Amino acid sequence: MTVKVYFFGHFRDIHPDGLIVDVPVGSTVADLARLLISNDPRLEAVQRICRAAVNEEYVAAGLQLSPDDTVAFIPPMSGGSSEG
Amino acid sequence: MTVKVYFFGHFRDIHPDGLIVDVPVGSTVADLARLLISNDPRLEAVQRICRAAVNEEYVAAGLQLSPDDTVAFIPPMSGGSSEG
Amino acid sequence: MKDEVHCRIVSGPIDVKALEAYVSGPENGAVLTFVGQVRNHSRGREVAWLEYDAYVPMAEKQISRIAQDAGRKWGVTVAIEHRIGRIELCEPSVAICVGSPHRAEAFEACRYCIDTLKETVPIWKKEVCPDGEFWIEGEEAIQAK
Amino acid sequence: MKDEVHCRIVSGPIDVKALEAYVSGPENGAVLTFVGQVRNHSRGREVAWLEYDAYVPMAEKQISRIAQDAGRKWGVTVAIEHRIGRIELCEPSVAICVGSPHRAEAFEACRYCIDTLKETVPIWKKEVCPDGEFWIEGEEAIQAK
Repeated sequence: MTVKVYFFGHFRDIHPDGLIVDVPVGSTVADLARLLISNDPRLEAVQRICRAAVNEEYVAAGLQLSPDDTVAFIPPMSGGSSEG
Repeated sequence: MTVKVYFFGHFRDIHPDGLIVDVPVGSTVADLARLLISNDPRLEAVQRICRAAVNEEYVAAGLQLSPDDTVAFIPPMSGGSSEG
Repeated sequence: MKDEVHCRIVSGPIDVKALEAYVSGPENGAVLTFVGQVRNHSRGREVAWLEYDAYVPMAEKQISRIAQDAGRKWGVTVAIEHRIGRIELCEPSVAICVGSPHRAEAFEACRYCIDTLKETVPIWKKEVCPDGEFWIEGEEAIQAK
Repeated sequence: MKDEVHCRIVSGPIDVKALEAYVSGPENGAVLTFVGQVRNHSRGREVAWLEYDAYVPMAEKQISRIAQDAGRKWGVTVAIEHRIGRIELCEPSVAICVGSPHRAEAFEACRYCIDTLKETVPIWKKEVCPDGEFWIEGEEAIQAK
């Protein structure tokens, strides 16, 4: 099955428009992250620093994906560093 | 000696422009309030509910007045009752 | 922060944008603006409009002191205007703008300014209602003449 | 309070006046407006301008939820806009307006909204500085490509 994957922050510089990824049925968000990293070491930090969202809601890494899910890897937000 | 006296809140309806009052040398703010009330019972609540300011600073009722002082009797403020 | 403050009692509309501009600056990442405006009800009474009165010179002195104290304590820039005279429903009676590098200090300082203003600055309002006019003095509403 | 909220991610200037108008009403005596604007420095680096990026559909959903939660908890009306794209120094990147019958709830709700927004809404900024461009991710500043 395929899922749509979006990246943000400095990861978006690598994949500005996201990716469509083919994963085995039954894969979890963590499985997807490991697959992405094994294909592209520049994404190594995705698993370490990002939270995941599926279909625009935060989820745990153990969540099993469904076909056509939209997965987003959400780096830490910017907080209040250069405005209020 | 004379002092200038200002009233606010509903007391200002009685004396919109204030009064110039002749008081004995050595009078305190409390003496002035008692004098005002003895001359006009409508001002009875002045001593009970108002704080006093002399020359635009809050003072204790025991403060001795000086010639040409400006005394204001300050009722409780309106607080936040019909705006924020 | 600026060492100066902008604090005025005004008898016409408050220019909130001008106050915000006063406290904005390239070093201030947060601008917090409190506006108090006239409500249509008070303690169960319908309010048609308000009339504010102040002991103007003392009120301006007190407001400036509050703004300066807040500026020093939190390192922020403060502008305050309070309007007097007749004020219609939904019109601002008071505006407090605080500019600060960070938001925590802006919230603390703005809250301090409005709370202290309401407690200590000699300004009173008269509520003009269908059933009469009332001076609001603390918790009391006293029929006006 | 209104049951609806006004919450948007926008790519042009934020119309703060329109947000204030949205939350004003004859029953609301207090209107509190938080504006976050771009500062000229960050962690010792000079900042020329900022570029904001967001996961737009999720960000709008999250911001609306924050505004609705605040509205229910404090009985207030909330409007929020966050701008994305290039934003110059001193221009607002985010504005939060809260209208409330009383000021205490306005301060609580506004603080809740901006703190929760910064923690949970998927929006990032890239600081464009004389010595390079940096994505700000939590406490990290990561050189952009």
